[in-house]
Amino acid sequence: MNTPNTHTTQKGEFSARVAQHDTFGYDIFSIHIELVGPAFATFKQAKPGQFVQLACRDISNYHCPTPLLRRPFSIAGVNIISEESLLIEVIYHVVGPGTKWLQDQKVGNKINLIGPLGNNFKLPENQDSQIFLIGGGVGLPPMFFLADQLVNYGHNQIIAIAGARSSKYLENAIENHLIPIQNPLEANLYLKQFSRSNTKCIIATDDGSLGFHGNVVQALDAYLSKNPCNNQAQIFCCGPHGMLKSIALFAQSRHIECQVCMEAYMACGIGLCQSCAVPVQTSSNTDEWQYKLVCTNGPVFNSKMILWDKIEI
Amino acid sequence: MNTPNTHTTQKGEFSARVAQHDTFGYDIFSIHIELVGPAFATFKQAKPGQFVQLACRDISNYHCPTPLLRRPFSIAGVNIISEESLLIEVIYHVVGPGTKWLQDQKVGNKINLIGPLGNNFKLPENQDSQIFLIGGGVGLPPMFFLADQLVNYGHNQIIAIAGARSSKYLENAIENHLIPIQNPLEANLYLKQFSRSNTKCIIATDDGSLGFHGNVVQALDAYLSKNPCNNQAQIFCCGPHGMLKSIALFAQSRHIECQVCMEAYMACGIGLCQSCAVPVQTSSNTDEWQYKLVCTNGPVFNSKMILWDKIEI
Amino acid sequence: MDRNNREIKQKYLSEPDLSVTLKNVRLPNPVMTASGTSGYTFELRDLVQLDQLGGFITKSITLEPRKGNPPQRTFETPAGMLNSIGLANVGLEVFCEEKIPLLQRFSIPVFVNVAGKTIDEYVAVSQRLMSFSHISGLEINISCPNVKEGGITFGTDPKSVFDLVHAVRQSCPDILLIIKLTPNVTDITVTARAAIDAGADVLSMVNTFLGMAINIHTRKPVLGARTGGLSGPAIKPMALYLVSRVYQEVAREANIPIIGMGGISSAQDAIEFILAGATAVSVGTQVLIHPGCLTQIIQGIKNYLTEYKIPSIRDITGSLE
Amino acid sequence: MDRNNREIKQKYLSEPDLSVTLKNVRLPNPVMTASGTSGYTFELRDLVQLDQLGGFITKSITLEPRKGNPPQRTFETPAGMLNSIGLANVGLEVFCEEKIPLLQRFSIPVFVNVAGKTIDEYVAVSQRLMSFSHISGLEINISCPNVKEGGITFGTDPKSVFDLVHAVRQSCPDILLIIKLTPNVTDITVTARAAIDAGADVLSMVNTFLGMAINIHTRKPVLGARTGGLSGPAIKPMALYLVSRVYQEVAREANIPIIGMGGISSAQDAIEFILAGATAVSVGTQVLIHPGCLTQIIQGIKNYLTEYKIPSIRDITGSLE
Ligand SMILES: Cc1cc2nc3c(=O)[nH]c(=O)nc-3n(C[C@H](O)[C@H](O)[C@H](O)COP(=O)(O)OP(=O)(O)OC[C@H]3O[C@@H](n4cnc5c(N)ncnc54)[C@H](O)[C@@H]3O)c2cc1C
Ligand SMILES: Cc1cc2nc3c(=O)[nH]c(=O)nc-3n(C[C@H](O)[C@H](O)[C@H](O)COP(=O)(O)OP(=O)(O)OC[C@H]3O[C@@H](n4cnc5c(N)ncnc54)[C@H](O)[C@@H]3O)c2cc1C
Ligand SMILES: Cc1cc2nc3c(=O)[nH]c(=O)nc-3n(C[C@H](O)[C@H](O)[C@H](O)COP(=O)(O)O)c2cc1C
Ligand SMILES: Cc1cc2nc3c(=O)[nH]c(=O)nc-3n(C[C@H](O)[C@H](O)[C@H](O)COP(=O)(O)O)c2cc1C
Ligand code: FES
Ligand code: FES
Repeated sequence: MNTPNTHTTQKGEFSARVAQHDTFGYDIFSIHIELVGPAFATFKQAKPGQFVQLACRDISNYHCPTPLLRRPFSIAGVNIISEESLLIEVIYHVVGPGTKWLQDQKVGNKINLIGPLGNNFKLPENQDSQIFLIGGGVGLPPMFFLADQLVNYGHNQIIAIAGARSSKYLENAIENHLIPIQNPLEANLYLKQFSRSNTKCIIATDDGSLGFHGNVVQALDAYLSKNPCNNQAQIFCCGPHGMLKSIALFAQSRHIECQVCMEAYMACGIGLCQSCAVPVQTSSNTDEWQYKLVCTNGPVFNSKMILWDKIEI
Repeated sequence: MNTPNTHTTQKGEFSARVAQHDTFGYDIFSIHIELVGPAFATFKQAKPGQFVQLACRDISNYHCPTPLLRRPFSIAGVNIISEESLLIEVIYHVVGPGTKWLQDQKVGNKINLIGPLGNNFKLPENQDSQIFLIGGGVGLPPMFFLADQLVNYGHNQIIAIAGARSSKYLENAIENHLIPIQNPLEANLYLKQFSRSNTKCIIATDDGSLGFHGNVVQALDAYLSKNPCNNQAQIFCCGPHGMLKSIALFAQSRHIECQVCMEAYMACGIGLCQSCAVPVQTSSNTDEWQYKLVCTNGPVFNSKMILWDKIEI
Repeated sequence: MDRNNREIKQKYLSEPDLSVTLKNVRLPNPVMTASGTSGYTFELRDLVQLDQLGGFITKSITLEPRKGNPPQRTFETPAGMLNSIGLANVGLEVFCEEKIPLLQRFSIPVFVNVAGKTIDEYVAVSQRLMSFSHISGLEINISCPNVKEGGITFGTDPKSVFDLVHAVRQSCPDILLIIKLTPNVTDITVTARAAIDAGADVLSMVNTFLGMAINIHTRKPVLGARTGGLSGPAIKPMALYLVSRVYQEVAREANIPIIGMGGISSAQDAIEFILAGATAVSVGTQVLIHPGCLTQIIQGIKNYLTEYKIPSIRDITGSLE
Repeated sequence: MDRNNREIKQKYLSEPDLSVTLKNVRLPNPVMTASGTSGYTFELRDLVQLDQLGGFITKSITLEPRKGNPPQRTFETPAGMLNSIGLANVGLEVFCEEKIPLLQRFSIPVFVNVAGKTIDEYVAVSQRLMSFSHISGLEINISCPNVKEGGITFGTDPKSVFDLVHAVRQSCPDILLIIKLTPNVTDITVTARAAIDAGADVLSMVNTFLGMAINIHTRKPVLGARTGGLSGPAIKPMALYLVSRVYQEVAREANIPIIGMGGISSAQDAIEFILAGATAVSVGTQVLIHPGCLTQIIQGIKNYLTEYKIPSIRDITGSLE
């Protein structure tokens, strides 16, 4: 076959091993999956924004194909532990049969996955740009990985805003969580997954049970009114579409660049089925639009290109 | 509703707990399931020949209904451990998804079951009857339970014949398995599950790797030619239909009463679906026949009534 | 007065009304057994509080007793099962003698399912059964895929559906007639319309989908009858589609209630069928596996109505946007 | 001579022959991708050694580009999935410009799937495609359930099937024509016969089964297009039945090969279809989940033939007793 010879495998289907499994918050868990050999080589290249498709069952058991489809999860971090082995972190909320299955997996169990998938966040060229990483709920995981990368690339003006419905959803990830937050808009090393990159964060909870009382957009707004940013700012965000839309509109009103990491119901995650269509403007100065695939054209998009009004939220 | 008031529940659907899980032989395992409360009261009445329908999955997870159907397993023993709790033993061969799931269950896990189901072996009236308990492969389990009951009821002339393709299928159940069997037709306390009732057995393996070299009918034949039985003999047997048919024909030729415990593909196990039909003579002196249900009319039948020629073996 | 109203409302809110009616027959709730999966009478009593159900539908009865198809008669498939029972049943006479007296003891509505090979057979069985006053209605099975000699043709050909239903209707003018449709057709609204035109009071849908399995080692069909009917969760999306379609295109306008079935395993499934247009639902395969599901489904529907503060199940029948 | 024979036999036994032919097109083995589940060209190359397959079938191409249906477009059901993609595709022009040059690089036979709303559209697309010599054949999708404006009518009405296939056949006399049938009909042998009479070279069966799902919380259909097509393991028993029926009643006699599909996930599934009468098979949904299945199925078929000492896969095609 004359497939271009230069082609190197950018993704693969691999069997991996559960190496660690911790609680992140109420019904939310962090699982570390070990990849070796060819999987190691492939995943060493993984970038923030990318995701994996986990088979939440024994994929070789053809007699019991339920849940049928793989489940997509953002990569929350890549930890290279040796010259042939690395761990990827996935942080997941238990909401249905797939995530329930994940929850039951013990250290040592095998998990089949395909990845890394999708595009990734484009880093700002200027290392001094003011960067906001905004994650809501299980939109946080890609932000942890992005913080790692940004810091690696020398960025130093990073503030993360971690939104949650209530403090319990972050409970086990909070460092020094007994220390009361005096000024909720003062970023600090509150979340373990951010602390590893020394990224300070503001916590915003809908019920005010921890940190700022309000949603992430309100937190950002309040923060900016106290700390107007001079240099060009950029927002990177991930979370429910309602939140992303609010952030996108806010960013647009303030002329802040904004990249959003989208979700979509996925059947394949690898560009085959056209399931994960999201309406996107064809270019910034036209009304024309087309469906783009979250799994291969995304999940990261320039927030201005998304036709939010065409998306059911 | 005017259901007869006198009706007491003879079977039930219960959630039970894995209390013990051991290896019986190669790919064959013995699982002890603890039943308490109403399940205890119901299963205290369980009799040899009866079986249970195990849900080999989490039956409350409607999203993952595979394997869909319950799996039937003979009760291999009932062990009353207190006034409100008992253990039933099930011995199973791993052959497909259901039994594979069983194998993965750890002590403490929950299993949903329906039982006890089916009819049971009818004990000989005469305590001195020569009784042969013949089990092939996973046809042995009901024989273990039957031996317990027979001994309980004062029967004292019991010889069991345990057939297996090879010794490895009995490996972990064999007592003193290092002692070579001098005279393969001399019954002894070879198998743990028979030893608990002090029932001596002959082991017959197809490959001669242990005990008598040959199948159970050959073993019985050889045994009888050395030890002709004077008093009325009876055979109780369970195993693959081919084996049951041979035993039935042998028994008929020797005018020995014979009860067979049949298998059938079952969807419900409780008489609803008509799946488990087996052709049975309407009475012993007629050509007329009808389908009887293995799950409710059986699994135990008088061997003479089964129309073996109508059964695909 | 205002206060009185509020109290009534309060009561409704705390205890939603689950009752539904199939023409003139009131069911205490919409959850029934499906024919062929719950026996003739009290087979399930050890495992289900039968008097809590919405109604009981018996297995199919034919004029003569039937042995049924040769085994193997069922086979598990991914999230489904094939069956080729072939209407094994005791026959009308034994049924009348032995089962009907027991059916009398039910406090819930009882429906007897009728099958046959010829129109005459359907008529004969129906006429005999309609004389028993405690039978609330007949479910006419014109759709069994497992009987070669005719059954399936009745169900797939609109003309035959009309003739059959018409004949039964003429001979049994008063009893509630439920016509059970087969899904194995190009356009189910056509057979549904034929049944209604011929006098059906209620539609019951759907029976099983034709299917087959092969044993690759023996290279023979797994089922003794070669082919069978597929049921269980696997078929739910298809059954739901058919119910929705018949409701939207035929039944709503004709004011004919639908008994929906096909893969229902949970309250969520049952509610989907009700939203799609089913007045009541039947549960088949799942009863074989987990008889306790019947009362759990009833409770689950109750919880759903309570959660969304819907006073009566009838408020959501066919309310799919 | 005798010894020579034995040696040849020996060779066969150690390396069974997996090749099959669809009329004049030889496939190295019977396992292909199913349309719409493996992209246009090399989308799968990171995950599958595409040159090891029996053939490659592209997703459906229409004359104009299509955006497809509004999301949500897929939904998981028990052992199956619903899709209502709605033939989203780049359109004929972009396909010819951008994809066809890539298709040229395939060393295995490539089949392009053609869809449309009108006979003219089918003809236009087919005529354009037949000019590319490395396209081994066209699969005419007359059965997509997700396009309202006609597609489904073509597939369910025998007369329309005939007219459509006839028109394409007339305009493309030489290229291999594969007609993809819908299962949503009362009697699939009728549409199969219509396709054959009009000049089909190969039948491809089946496309998806109509289905639906409802979100009970929003009380709306889950899919943006309300209904969708059911695929995956759940439908296998039904698809297998249809292949078996068409083989026995139509295709064997007419000497028309069948490409079987519907829920194939394992070598066992593929072998069942082949025993039932399929010359080749396509794998759809399972490729979305586990692309590696394609080569595993090929290996599994090889192992099966070796185990049973069957020299060629063709020895068992349709050999169901
Ligand atoms: C690119 C991407 C990255 C993701 N990253 C994460 C992550 O890091 N952590 C995490 O917890 N979750 C993440 N998700 C969502 C995650 O995939 C779903 O929660 C998961 O598939 C649910 O599976 P389930 O079987 O447990 O529940 P299901 O029963 O399948 O679904 C439960 C609920 O979640 C909704 N849902 C299902 N699939 C999706 C989906 N693909 N996108 C959005 N909603 C869905 C369903 O509509 C339903 O309401 C991500 C999704 C995408 C597309
Ligand atoms: C009354 C009764 C008592 C039984 N007792 C025992 C027991 O004590 N120990 C034990 O190991 N097994 C017993 N069996 C058999 C047991 O039910 C099957 O082995 C089990 O259902 C296989 O399930 P699976 O999912 O692992 O394999 P499957 O994939 O379902 O089946 C694997 C193979 O077993 C065959 N099989 C499946 N179900 C049955 C069945 N009901 N009867 C016979 N063959 C079947 C299949 O045709 C297939 O060839 C009993 C069966 C019956 C009917
Ligand atoms: C084992 C079995 C036996 C059945 N017997 C009958 C029958 O006698 N008469 C009938 O009308 N339907 C019969 N059916 C069909 C069911 O009543 C029901 O229509 C179908 O199974 C779909 O529902 P389910 O998926 O909930 O099982 C039978 C189904 C099964 C599984
Ligand atoms: C996501 C998806 C998209 C599909 N798109 C097409 C298509 O464009 N053209 C077509 O002929 N069939 C299409 N099909 C049908 C498949 O080719 C196949 O006939 C069907 O899915 C049954 O096979 P399976 O169960 O292996 O998936 C599609 C199926 C799926 C699941
Ligand atoms: S999920 Fe299949 S194309 Fe994106
Ligand atoms: S298994 Fe259902 S009647 Fe016996």
